[in-house]
Amino acid sequence: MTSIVQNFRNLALSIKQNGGLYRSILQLYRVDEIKEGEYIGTDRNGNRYYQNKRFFVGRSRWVIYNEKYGLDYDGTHVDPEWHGWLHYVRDDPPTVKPPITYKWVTPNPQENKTGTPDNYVPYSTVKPKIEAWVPKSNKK
Amino acid sequence: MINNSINKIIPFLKNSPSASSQILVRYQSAAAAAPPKQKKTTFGGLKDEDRIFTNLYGRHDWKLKGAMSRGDWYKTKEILLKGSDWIINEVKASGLRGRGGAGFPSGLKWSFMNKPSDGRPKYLVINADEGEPGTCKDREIMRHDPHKLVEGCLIAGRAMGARAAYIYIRGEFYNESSNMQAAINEAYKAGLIGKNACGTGYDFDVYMHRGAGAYICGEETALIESLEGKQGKPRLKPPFPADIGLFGCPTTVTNVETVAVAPTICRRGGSWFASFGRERNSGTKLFNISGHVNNPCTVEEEMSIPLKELIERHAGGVIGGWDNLLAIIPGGSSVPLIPKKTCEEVLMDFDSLVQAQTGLGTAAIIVMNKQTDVVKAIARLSLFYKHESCGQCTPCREGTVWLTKMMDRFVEGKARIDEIDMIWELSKQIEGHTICALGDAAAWPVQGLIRHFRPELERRIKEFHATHKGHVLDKLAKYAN
Amino acid sequence: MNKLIINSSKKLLSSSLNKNILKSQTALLSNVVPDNRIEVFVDDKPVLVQPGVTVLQACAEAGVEIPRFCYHERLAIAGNCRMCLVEIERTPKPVASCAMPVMKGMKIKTDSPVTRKAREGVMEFMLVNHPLDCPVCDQGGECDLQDQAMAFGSDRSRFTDNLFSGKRATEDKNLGPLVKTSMNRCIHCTRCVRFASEVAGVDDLGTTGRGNDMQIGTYVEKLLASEVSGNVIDLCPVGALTSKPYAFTARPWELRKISSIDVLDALGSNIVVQHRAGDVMRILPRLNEDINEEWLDDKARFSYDGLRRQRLVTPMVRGHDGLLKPCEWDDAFYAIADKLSRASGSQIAALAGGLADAESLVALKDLMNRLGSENVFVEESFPGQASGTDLRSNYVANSGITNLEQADLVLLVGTNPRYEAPLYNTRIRKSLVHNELKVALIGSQVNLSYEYDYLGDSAQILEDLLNGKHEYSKFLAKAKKPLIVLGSAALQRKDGDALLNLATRLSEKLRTQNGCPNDWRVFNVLHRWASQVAALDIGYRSGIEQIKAQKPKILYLLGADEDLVSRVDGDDTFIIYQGHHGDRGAEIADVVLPGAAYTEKSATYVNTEGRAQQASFVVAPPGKAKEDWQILRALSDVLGNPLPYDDLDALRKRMGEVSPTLTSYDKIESASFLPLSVSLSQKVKPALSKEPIRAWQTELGDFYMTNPISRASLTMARCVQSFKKTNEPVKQTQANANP
Amino acid sequence: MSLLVRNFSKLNPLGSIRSYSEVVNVFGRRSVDTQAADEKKTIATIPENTESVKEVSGHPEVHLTGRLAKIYVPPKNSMQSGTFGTRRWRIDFDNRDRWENPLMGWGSSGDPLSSLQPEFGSKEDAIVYCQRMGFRYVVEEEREIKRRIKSYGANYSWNKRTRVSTK
Repeated sequence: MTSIVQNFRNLALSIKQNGGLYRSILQLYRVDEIKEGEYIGTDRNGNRYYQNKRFFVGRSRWVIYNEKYGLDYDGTHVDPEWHGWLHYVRDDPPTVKPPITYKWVTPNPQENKTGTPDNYVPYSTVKPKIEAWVPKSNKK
Repeated sequence: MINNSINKIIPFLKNSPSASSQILVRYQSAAAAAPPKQKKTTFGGLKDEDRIFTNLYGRHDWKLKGAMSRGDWYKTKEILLKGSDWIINEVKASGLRGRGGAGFPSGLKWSFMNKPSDGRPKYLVINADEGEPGTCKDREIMRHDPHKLVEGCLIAGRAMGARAAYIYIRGEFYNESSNMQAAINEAYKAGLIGKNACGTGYDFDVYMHRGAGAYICGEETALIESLEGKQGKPRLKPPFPADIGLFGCPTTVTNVETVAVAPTICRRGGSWFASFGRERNSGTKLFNISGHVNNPCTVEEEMSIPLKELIERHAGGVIGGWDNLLAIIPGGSSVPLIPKKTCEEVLMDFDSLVQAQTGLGTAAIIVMNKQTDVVKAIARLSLFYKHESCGQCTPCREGTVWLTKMMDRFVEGKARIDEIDMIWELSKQIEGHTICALGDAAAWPVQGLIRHFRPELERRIKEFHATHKGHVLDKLAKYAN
Repeated sequence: MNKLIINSSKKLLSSSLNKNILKSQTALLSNVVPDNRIEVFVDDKPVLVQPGVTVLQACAEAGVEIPRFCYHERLAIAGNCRMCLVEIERTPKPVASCAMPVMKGMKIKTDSPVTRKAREGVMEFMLVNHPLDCPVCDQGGECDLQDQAMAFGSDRSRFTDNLFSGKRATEDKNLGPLVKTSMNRCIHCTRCVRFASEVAGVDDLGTTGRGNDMQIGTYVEKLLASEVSGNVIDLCPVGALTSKPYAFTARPWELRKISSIDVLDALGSNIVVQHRAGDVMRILPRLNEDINEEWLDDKARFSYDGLRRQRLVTPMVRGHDGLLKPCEWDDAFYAIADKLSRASGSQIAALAGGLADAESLVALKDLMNRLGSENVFVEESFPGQASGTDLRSNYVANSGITNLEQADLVLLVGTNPRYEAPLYNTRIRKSLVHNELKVALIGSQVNLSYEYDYLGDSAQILEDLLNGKHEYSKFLAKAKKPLIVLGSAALQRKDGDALLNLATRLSEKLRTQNGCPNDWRVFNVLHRWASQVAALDIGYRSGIEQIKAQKPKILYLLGADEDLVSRVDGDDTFIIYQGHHGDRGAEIADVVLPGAAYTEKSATYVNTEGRAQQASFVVAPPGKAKEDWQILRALSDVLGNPLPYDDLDALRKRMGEVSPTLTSYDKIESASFLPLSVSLSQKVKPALSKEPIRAWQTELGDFYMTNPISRASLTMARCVQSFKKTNEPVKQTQANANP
Repeated sequence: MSLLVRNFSKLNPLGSIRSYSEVVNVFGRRSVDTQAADEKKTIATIPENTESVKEVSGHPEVHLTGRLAKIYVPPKNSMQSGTFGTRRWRIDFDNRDRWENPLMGWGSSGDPLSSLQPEFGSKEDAIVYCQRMGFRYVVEEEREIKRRIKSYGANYSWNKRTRVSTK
């Protein structure tokens, strides 16, 4: 009996946290789920991170991507600093314990370019089997 | 000497499973099949008037004048005019067998050349490449009695209708070739050879060719190759030289001694020559005795003289007495050795020695008394054959090296007992599978050693293993067989 | 092709069962009366053989193969490997079957215990000093020693001595850029020595040392200076001599083997092209008794790496900046169509090169005819006066290659067959060695690898021979089966007409006056280019001067790379080059169309004796390149005048209509129009030039790089280099001697 | 009608028994065996009639009708002296394009027949096979082996050029 009540309460909390019924429906459409939780922080891309230890490990930390991504959000939008916390590698979020920054760490992490014109194309380092002719007159 | 197609006479040995049966099969040549009835029973003690080589020791003048005074070139013209058939018949009647090692009947061999001519000239080639260890008979003839050889060339050449004779002399024989050339020049000057030789209207030239010191050039076809200016590598037979020989023409290759006795046979008659020695082994022969004897010498003796008598009478006996004898190699390095027990009764002729599982070869008797390291002696012979293999055909090229390597180990005893059987089998793999007889010649001394001195080999091996515990050979023994 | 298809007939039973027996009846005895054959018994099976054959050959007749290393069917007998020992009844020891002639009633035992023991023993001796490096040996997988050790060797090793003294080690020899040596593996069979001295005619190889120290080598380090040196690689039964360009690139079992023909000279040698995943890895000869026997010359064998270099892989069009730019097929075709639409038929000409196949030649000629042009030419010119190219017997080697072995006199005019057609030369040499052939030569005094009578280098000699004034005429008159071989290089001269005229008349005179057999042909032309006979068959004309005089607006080069036309000749000419290599032709072209090389298309070539043969598709043409006839067909489509064939079969049908000889594969149509040709030629009296007749190639260095493929080959370049290096000092001293 | 023809051909004594048709993969080379006593043994019989089996052969249609089979006797491999491979009639199909696999660099082919090299005891067997499978075919006739009569003595002949000069 209490669980039903609890569920309703949680639902109401979620709706409230997401900013009302309309926004909650939008959120549901965007990420298929609305959850209530503790707001932990925002990374440099504007993604918001939440935690609710009521959920089982693996579902207890999540990210709501910045709305600028629309439906094209991607795992690589998560900031590397937050990646560790989000995947339970670290206990403390970067807001509590900032990660050590090394010289070699890039200040501007790139998102995954697969599927875009900028995507990475592997190239062969092997000499071509057929050596094509280059006209002598072109070499000038 | 390994010339004169040894392989025609000495049969191939069947590869039988056990050593004893191999011995039985061995040397079952046609010649040894049924011993003929003997007229004489005692041999030896050749009288001085029956000697053919009367200047063997160089005590007299070797030049033409001296030679004529000893009866050479006497009535040569008459002999020549009697024609080739007569000469060949005389030689056949004399029962002369080739003195180069194989003992092929000379009359028969010469008659092979008497085929009708097809336009090609015929040649007589004298094998004076005397390289067999222990042998020193031809050089004595050429140095001290060269006219015997020149006259023999003419008579033998006439018998086979040869246009010219080539004397292929071993390069190391400098004095011999000098004397020989001098004799040839004298004979030319006297009109004995050359155009209208001896006034018979028969043209006959004699050339000398010095070899370059390869033992294999004593094999008849290798000798022909060498004469032609090519590497001295034996040819296969057939075709035999009597068909395709020197420069592609019919050729007979004979040993110096065989040719040198021909004039005397023709003068004194074949039956005189046949009166010496046992049936089918007739004549006189130059024996070379070397090694552990008091008086090493080359001596002309009657065939079939008992080996013991020959050594006692002419060589002054074995050093340390007959009882100190260990073994004898009776026919030059390429025949198997015989132990003392056999030496006591064996007669020095073709058939008797074949019965004793060895051969007359060039009748070069190498005497070894008990101070000899017999294994090392045979290992040294293996090394000799390894060094002299021409490298043309596989079993000899690879086999002689293998034999040498193993024999070297046997000297120290660094081997396994079962390797004695293996080297026996290896020698069988070489023997009879090669182009010429050098493969056989390399195999036989090793076979002789194993046949008669196996206990000695085993003793050394056991001794070595006793002093070298944990040698790599022990580990190998696990995998052996 | 239709002729070759045999419908299933009912007389079937014989061949499957009696194949070997039938073989034996035809093989040795084709031209011999069968009566004098003798009977021998191979493993108790009676066989009838010709007297004088060897025991080994008799066993082959009986279908029993004797193992061998030193014996080779085409080389002299050596008898030194001893692997072929067999037991013969009533002989005391096993005999070497390769050298032993058969005798009547001989009982040969090829599988008796004695024979087997002998083989096993010999095999053990072979292996005792043979390194165990099969895994890294290029011969591995196609090694006679491997195979025969498996079949006849012992099942265990007894090489205890290897622990103490090891195996024999021999220094490797440097034989030049083609033959790699690994002399540790040598089993001293001397096949290479015999090949070099008998077939190649160079006494470069030999043995030194004796016994176990015997080595095969060149005495002093030198290049194995022969144009057929690659064959020692095939001959070597072990991996002692292997191919240097092929070294460590492939194993034989990985390779796919496609039968094809060689087009780098005019003989059409049969080859097997071996490829792996679309790469030609090596080229080997394929046995064809009528052409190349078992041999292949070095250019054909080793220039395959040229197929991978300097290739045209994409169409190109010359842009406004004067540079050739890669483009798509459509762009190239439209550029051509644009130009063609503005030219009339007479302003278009086509020039075909030496490697063009008959299919594309037909397609090109058809296309040209549709465009209204009759100007189709071949690069290699052929005299056109009198009957010229109208009569086939004027321009082929009428007597064929095999008849060299029956000839008794060969007169070579203006040719050096040793480098123009090496295997033709080995055939002459074979006949010279075995049949006492006489050879005479008019032209440059070159080294033909055999002795010949040198008559001089003046063209006048030919006329003197015809008139009987020359002292050599008496030998010609005596010859029962003479041959006259006219080199096509000589026909490039200004007085080519006169030479052809004289040679045909002399041939006809000899044929009629010497009492030759009826089917004996005397006159032969030895061509240098694989395409020439097909081009002349199809109706291509010669005459580069004509093109130059015409100054056509559009010139279509089909693989024409011999520098005969240049930009200077027609500055405003639009040149289209279709071919497979970026060579001299592509350099001057305005449009380049990438075609296929001879390993990349199924194509017909006609060799110098008039024999049509097919090269096979082995690997795909690289990049955007296409088969040549397809390019022409596509171009005709763009021009709105499509050629009437959509596939190879239809095209070959058309070829058969043009000239039936093009599709009667592997047959020589005997042409006997020479009398007619002679009667026609008597009307023409062209003047002989005073210039001496020179050979196209006089030394080995000239031989290697003669066509786009071999010019692109690094291996061939290395050959030329090492040849120059070897001969430099010699040339210098000669130059000093004759300033 | 077809049934009738089939029965008729079964009555034909020549046609009913065919010798073997053995399919050997190119990689499945046999070991060296010079004696080959069983060489001519019938391994399997195939009927001689022209009944088509291409429908049940499992080959894609395009590879049945579009291919040209060459029936020939393989010549001796010039690298080796053995002649075992030259004893039978073999079928080779026209070569098709091969390419390098872009991922691994292996050789690829879209040709199911590229590894098929059936061998037959006779030309006629091969023809029947092609007819039944529906392949177009070309027969390359067997070349006659020309053997020289050779003699060892020729190496040493006195007036012939066969005389050996180098060793």
